Amino acid sequence: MDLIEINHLKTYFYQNKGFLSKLFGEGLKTIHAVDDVSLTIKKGRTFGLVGESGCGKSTLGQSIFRLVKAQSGEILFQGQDVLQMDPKTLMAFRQQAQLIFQDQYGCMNPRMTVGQIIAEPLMMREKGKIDNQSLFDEVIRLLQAVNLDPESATKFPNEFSGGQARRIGVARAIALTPVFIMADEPTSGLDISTAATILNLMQDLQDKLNITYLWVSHNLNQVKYMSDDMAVMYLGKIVEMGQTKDIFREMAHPYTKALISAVPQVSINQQKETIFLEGEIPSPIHPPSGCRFRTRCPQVMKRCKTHEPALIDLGSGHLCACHLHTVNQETNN
Amino acid sequence: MNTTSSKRISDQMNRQMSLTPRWTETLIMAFQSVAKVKGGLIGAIFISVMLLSAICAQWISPYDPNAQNIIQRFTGPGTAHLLGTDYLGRDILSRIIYGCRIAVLVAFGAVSLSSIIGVFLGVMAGYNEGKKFDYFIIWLFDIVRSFPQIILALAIVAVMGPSLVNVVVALAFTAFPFYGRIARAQTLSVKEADYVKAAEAMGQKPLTIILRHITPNIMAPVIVCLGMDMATMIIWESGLSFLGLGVRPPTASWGIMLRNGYKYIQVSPWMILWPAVAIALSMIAFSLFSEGLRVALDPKERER
Amino acid sequence: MLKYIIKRVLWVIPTLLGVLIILFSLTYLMPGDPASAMLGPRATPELVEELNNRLHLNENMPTRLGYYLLGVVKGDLGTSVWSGHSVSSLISSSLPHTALLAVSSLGVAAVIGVFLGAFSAIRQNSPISRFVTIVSLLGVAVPDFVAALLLVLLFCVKFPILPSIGAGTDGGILGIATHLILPATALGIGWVGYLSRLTRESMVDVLDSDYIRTAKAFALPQRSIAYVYALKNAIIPTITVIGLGVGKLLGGAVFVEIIFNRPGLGKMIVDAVYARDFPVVQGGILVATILFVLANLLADISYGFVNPQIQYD
Amino acid sequence: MNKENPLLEVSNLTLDYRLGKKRMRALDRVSFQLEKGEILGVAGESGCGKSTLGLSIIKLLPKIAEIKRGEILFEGRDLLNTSENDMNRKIRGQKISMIFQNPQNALNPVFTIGKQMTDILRAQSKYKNKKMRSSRFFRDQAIGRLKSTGIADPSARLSNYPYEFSGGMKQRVMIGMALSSGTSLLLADEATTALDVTIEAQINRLISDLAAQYGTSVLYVSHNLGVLAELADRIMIMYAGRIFEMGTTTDVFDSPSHPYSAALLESLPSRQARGKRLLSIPGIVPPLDNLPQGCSFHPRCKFAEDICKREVPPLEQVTDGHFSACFLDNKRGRKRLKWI
Amino acid sequence: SESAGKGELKIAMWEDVSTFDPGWMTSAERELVIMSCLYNGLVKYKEGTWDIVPDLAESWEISPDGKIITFKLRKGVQFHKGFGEMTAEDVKYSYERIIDPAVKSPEKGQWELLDHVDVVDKYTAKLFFKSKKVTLFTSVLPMNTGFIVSKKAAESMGHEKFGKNPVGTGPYELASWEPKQHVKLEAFNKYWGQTPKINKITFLPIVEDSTCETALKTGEIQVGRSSMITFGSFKKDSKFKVYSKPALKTYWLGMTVNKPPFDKLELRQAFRYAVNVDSIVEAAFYGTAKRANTLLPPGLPDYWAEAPVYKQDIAKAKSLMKKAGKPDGFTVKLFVPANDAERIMAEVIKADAAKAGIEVIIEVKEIGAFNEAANKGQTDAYIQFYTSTIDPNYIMQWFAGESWNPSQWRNAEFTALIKAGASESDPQKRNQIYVDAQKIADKDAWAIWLTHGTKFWIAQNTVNMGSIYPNGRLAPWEMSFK
Ligand SMILES: Nc1ncnc2c1ncn2[C@@H]1O[C@H](COP(=O)(O)OP(=O)(O)OP(=O)(O)O)[C@@H](O)[C@H]1O
Ligand SMILES: Nc1ncnc2c1ncn2[C@@H]1O[C@H](COP(=O)(O)OP(=O)(O)OP(=O)(O)O)[C@@H](O)[C@H]1O
Ligand SMILES: [Mg+2]
Ligand SMILES: [Mg+2]
Repeated sequence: MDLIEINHLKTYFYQNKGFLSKLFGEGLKTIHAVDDVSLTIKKGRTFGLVGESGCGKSTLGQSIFRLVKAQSGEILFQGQDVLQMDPKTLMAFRQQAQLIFQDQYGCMNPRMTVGQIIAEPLMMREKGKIDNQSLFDEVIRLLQAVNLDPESATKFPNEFSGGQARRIGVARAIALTPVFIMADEPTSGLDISTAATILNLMQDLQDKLNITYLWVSHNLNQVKYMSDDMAVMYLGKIVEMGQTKDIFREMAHPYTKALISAVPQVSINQQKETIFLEGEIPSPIHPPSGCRFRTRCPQVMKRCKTHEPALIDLGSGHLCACHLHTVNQETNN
Repeated sequence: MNTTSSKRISDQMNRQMSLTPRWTETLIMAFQSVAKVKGGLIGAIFISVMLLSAICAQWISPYDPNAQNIIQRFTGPGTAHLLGTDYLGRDILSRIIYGCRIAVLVAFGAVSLSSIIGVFLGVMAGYNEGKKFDYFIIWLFDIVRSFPQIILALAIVAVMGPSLVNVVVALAFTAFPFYGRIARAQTLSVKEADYVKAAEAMGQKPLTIILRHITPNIMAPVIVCLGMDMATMIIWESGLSFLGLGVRPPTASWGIMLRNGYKYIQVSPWMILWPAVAIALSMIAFSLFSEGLRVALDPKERER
Repeated sequence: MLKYIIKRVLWVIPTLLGVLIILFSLTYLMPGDPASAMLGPRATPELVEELNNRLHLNENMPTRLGYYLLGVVKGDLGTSVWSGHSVSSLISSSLPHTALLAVSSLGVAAVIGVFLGAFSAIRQNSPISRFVTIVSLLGVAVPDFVAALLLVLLFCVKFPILPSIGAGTDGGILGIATHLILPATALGIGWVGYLSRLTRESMVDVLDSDYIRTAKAFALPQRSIAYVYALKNAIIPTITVIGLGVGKLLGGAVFVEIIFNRPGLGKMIVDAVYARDFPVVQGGILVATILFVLANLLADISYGFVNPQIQYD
Repeated sequence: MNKENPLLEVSNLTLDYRLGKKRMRALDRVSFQLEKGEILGVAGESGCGKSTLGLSIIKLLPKIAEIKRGEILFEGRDLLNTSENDMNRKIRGQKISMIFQNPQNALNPVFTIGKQMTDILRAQSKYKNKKMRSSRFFRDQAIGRLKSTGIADPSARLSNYPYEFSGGMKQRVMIGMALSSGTSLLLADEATTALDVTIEAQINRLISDLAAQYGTSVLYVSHNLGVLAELADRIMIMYAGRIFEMGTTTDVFDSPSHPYSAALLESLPSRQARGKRLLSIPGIVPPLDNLPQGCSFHPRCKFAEDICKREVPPLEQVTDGHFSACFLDNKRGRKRLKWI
Repeated sequence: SESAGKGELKIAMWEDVSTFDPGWMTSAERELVIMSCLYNGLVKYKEGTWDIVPDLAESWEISPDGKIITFKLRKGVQFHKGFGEMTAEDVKYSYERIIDPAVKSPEKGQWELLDHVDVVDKYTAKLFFKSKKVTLFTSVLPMNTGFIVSKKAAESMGHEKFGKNPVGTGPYELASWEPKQHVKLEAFNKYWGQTPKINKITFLPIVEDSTCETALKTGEIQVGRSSMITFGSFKKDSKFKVYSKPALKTYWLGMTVNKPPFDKLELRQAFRYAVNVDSIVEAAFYGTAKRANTLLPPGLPDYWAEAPVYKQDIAKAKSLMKKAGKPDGFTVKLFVPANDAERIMAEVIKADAAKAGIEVIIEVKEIGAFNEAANKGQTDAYIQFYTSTIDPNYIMQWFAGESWNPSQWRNAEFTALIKAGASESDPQKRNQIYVDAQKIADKDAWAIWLTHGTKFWIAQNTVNMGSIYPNGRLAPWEMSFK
């Protein structure tokens, strides 16, 4: 069953929005952060989203919550379009869906105690119906659920280590027992061992509460480990999507290949050929014409410059947007 | 977990759980941390003394500040009058103490008035970045900031007439855009912070977000600015009074005392010295204090 | 960069428009009838009438504002109610004195302050460093007009060795210079302290920064690290402060000019305030404000040159 | 390789940071050698002293750092007793280069990339051959450096300011400056953390080329064990200021001898099948100003015994060239250690 | 310190001049000294006295009814700046323009009795009056509106320009005027009388007394003033010489009689008993001035020498207050101009009045605001001074009229007396009239007379000050360096 279905989502950012720039008619610089993305996330499963820094992963995730304004498209959550929701429904949706932010400290108000931070969503939902004692009990329960000391409730975020702070973020996210959580690089900036704790915790929660995850990361190993389905993004577009095991077994897109080949492996016995990509990552303000990856693609062809490849099914839901495959299909037909 | 510690945490949380931002605690913490900074303590003590003499002027000053004794005018420092008397035979020490009251009144009055208005407008503008309201507020700030501050204050007092209230209003008017600018700039960065997004993602209302999440987090630089501004306001009150455009005589104000000292500079130079010393001490106090505040509130500095 | 400058300059126009509106509305704050307030008690009804006509005081508010703006644009700031001189002629005779005072005090203070600050940051714990601490404390403790009074007390009353009044325009260069010493010192001493402390602080920060560590790691010459690589960064906050400082300086000039009976802009404004000569007050403040705005503009532009990462909006 | 005369020999380096009354022991009796052309990978949890080690070699420690004892011999010269002047003229930027951890602030924000690069190149050549060269010469050289790190259109980029570069590009500028063929020791402190995997791979290839072609030795700090596995000849695992394990990459990664290294490797998701639990070491890294008695890892160690709580285990050779600081090793012999 | 060359004398004045056109002059204190350097009238006060002697007129003839006066003018008198010889045309022009309604001179009142001036010949002018102007010779002709301006210059320039470029016949001509900075005069080399000994005189506007004192000490000016208190120290200093004269002015505390509380005579009297005038004057004038007991200054012929001297008497004040139904005291708003002497007096008055249970609220106003407020009777009480001429009518007329009468005190009897006095030329009768008027004012108790002040100058003893008029006005053309 699909929990979330995203259709043709576009999210742009505008630079130069100041008064004088407007007066000057300086062209608005448009950052095509998410450009025509469609995907579906199945209930109870983990959907991995990988891609280079700045390719629009976080933006995609935040668009789902309407934290950034989407340009067009639709985001169906249990069949309802998030982008069209009235404030009340939006609030109800936001209680069922939660966010774990990329920056574990930045997402906590530094002037609130951890207790307040975790209690905030509860108080929001109950609006005075809850008395302090049960609120307190609930906070303690949540802290214990993420393996934190109850004493933590009275401390401030900056008194915690990175891993602990991240766990507070998790506790807040699960406070309202959401059905969906977007985890935005939940292990970035953490030590290997601490990261492992978080991964274990998140898996446990999924097992217990049947939560659906949108797992954003640029660590392919982690996505391989965590996710059932995954998508690879490049410069605001999805270039490959499908079941994780399919993709790691049979990478279809040259970018995916390069990405996976570049992932360092600790087991040194495993011989591998790293594909080196030449050239700069193009700017999302002026993305290249045709296929966006063509400027760095080792297998670039003539038509890549003029035609934008569409996502096509290579069988069993393994999608890829590359002319190498469109050509194959055309010849097949 | 044993019950006593559970009770303790629960109590502590109960206190912290209230929805209002923790202003008082933040303030107390700020003062505590100021005291830890080198010099900050001295500043804090000085300011406490000033506040004390402002509040308790009637009990601690040896004489009525307006009691005249023409016979005894222009006496130098001595046992009867510790700092001497002025041109009407009034006790200078008592007048300095009462002048402290004016200085403190003006400083706190003008600074709180201007910071409240400035922060309010600044936060509102920042939160509505890019809208017409924002542009209007920026414009307003820039206009008022274009004037040399004291000259604008002088003009306002000149048209409204010199009085304590008018001085406070005029000084506050010249200073509010500075708070507004700080508040707006801070708001712009704070409102992009993930914790604001997190609150939004939870479905918090804009007003709650402004009060709970934005305002408390923009206050650090505002508070630092408050400290420095108090000093400035004291100087300007004295300056305006010196020009005869401040509080009205015979009210004891350091500026008026300076003016009188200047008039009798040939006969009785110490008359100029005492208010100058009072101003200098309060300047040092406030600058030490605000320096302490700055260090205490700046996490980067605290690490040093 | 050019775009930044143009934007920055253009922004001055609406700002100045607002300044004019505020100055204009000041007359509305005045209690009572402005004409008789300006003319004083001896005013005959005819005189009041005449002044009302001359200043368009009988018109409605927008029309008056229109007349006022039109006049300013044409460079006509009105005439002094008191002496009948055109305000612009009064300003042009007083402005040079203030400008000279401002430039000599702030300019000298800036050069000395930045040098002292940078030097004491590089040689921490040297005598210069202690000197800077003392000067900056003094500068904080003694506001300019108090400093002016103390200087008068010391150099004109106790030891009358320096001139106490006027601008010394009769005495040639030497006269002008001797008449500048005390007022410029009164205005400048605080700035030396403030700027040296500011420069020292930011210099210490900069010297501690990662990019200076980079420069050291690649063994750039010591001197060029200190005086080229570090100073350019350290001077950035100083520039803004100097720009803003012009406003404070013009304010301070009011007091210093009064105390030293120096026929500058500040004294002109205050005298006019005493005499309720409102066209002069308005004109004087307008010019002071324009000066301040220009100084800020200049500071911002040079700031833009020093700090490339600037965007104006 | 000349075993008797290593390029760099650090022995018993012990260093404190003084913070008020606190004394934080950031390095504790660190000893190791680095051969010519060798890449030594340094790994360990955040805050264990990796950067401090690099900074003490190039002698750019912050003021509050205080070297308590130890020796750093570089090409036989005692660096700790080399004057600042000599460091500048002969060592820094000439023989030893460093890529700093945080690229965000490593470039001066108010000068163009070109000016900063040419200034550095000029300083280098001034000390090297004393011959005055034209600005053009340095410019071309700078362009070459940028190109080698994969920055597109380098000549146009020279007139950019640092803020116009992304974090990764700044990092590459730094790398470009440090990767000079004359350098005999490169200290790379998390040189590629700001970069994307694809570019990271490219840079790492450059570094290994340098070592292979010019015999540059590299001290390569990273917490990405995968990168180290691919790049380094030898690995050094640090914990709370101490070296816990050191040996060839194969030795350390295939048969870790110290419980800490073993645990680290087992927490990597790449080694686990989907769904299987990852190892996470309980507890946290102890604060450096308050280290536990004995082995600093013992409170978190599954295998800790009484002796671990009392005595500090010395760094001892387990097998040839494979060192470990654990009392267990002696008992266990050469078997691969498994945590779970 | 710098010392001016032999040829240049620097004199401090209070404020800048507003205009050099004598028909528009607004402040006698400030400008008359400079004006009399630039202009001559038909007659003048002999230096150092109030005696009227010929100036531009060599002689004159008065018709028996006093309505027609014929002046014979001095020949060969040259105007400054090459504007030619002074003739009867200039006399006609100078006086007639003041009464010309189109010209709107603020000093029109001085000449309102003038009908017209006839030019008999080049050196003879005939003045026709509607009725006899008694004070013509004593306070009009030798004063500002009596000065002769060059018709040619004034007509061609217009009032505004002429005000900045005066053309008179006086011993000095204007060299330069930098507003707010200085007025420079230079000896007029074609002056008909004796050429002054000092070639250049600079008048510097110095607002603050203490600035002036400092400038005297540093030698930046040679002639100046000081505050009363510092006066003593100059007196002792051998480098300076001090010249003092009783001033011809009156300070008083006025009470607004047309509204509470001072609409009650008893309360006005109570207030008069509540204050101690002697200590007030002592505080403000440091013993340099005497108390006043009536409106007119003692130097005037019509001075009321037997005026009652009110001493402080709190008991009496309280009983008066009880009678008026205010036994517990009342509140008085006292407006004071922002001058030192007045301010000090107000502060002492406040303290005195408190003893009788009267609360005084002092409001210090800048002079413009003060005048406006006081003139509209907006205040309960005020402190002010008016300057007098030697003609008592000049100072007394204001209390008989509508304008400049801040106490709003109107007394028909008083008004009638003042009117009568203005046209009475018999000194005996005049004296009776004015003393009676002063008695009425005293009876109504609308004022507490405070002092007449003093006027003094401090000069470096290198300067020979020449004559000084009885009211302290200088005659710079008689000055010289020793
Ligand atoms: N608030 C914003 N305003 C303007 N541009 C933005 C904003 N947020 C993101 N962008 C731009 O949109 C693009 C996508 O950013 P996004 O944060 O989604 O990337 P990401 O894939 O999450 O990268 P990372 O891995 O570094 O987190 C980037 O070019 C970024 O600069
Ligand atoms: N300038 C400094 N002042 C005080 N303490 C410092 C300073 N630099 C480093 N330390 C402390 O010394 C210890 C070692 O720091 P170091 O930077 O060498 O760690 P690291 O291994 O490089 O960590 P990371 O992986 O986070 O870069 C840390 O605990 C750190 O807190
Ligand atoms: Mg992201
Ligand atoms: Mg590090």
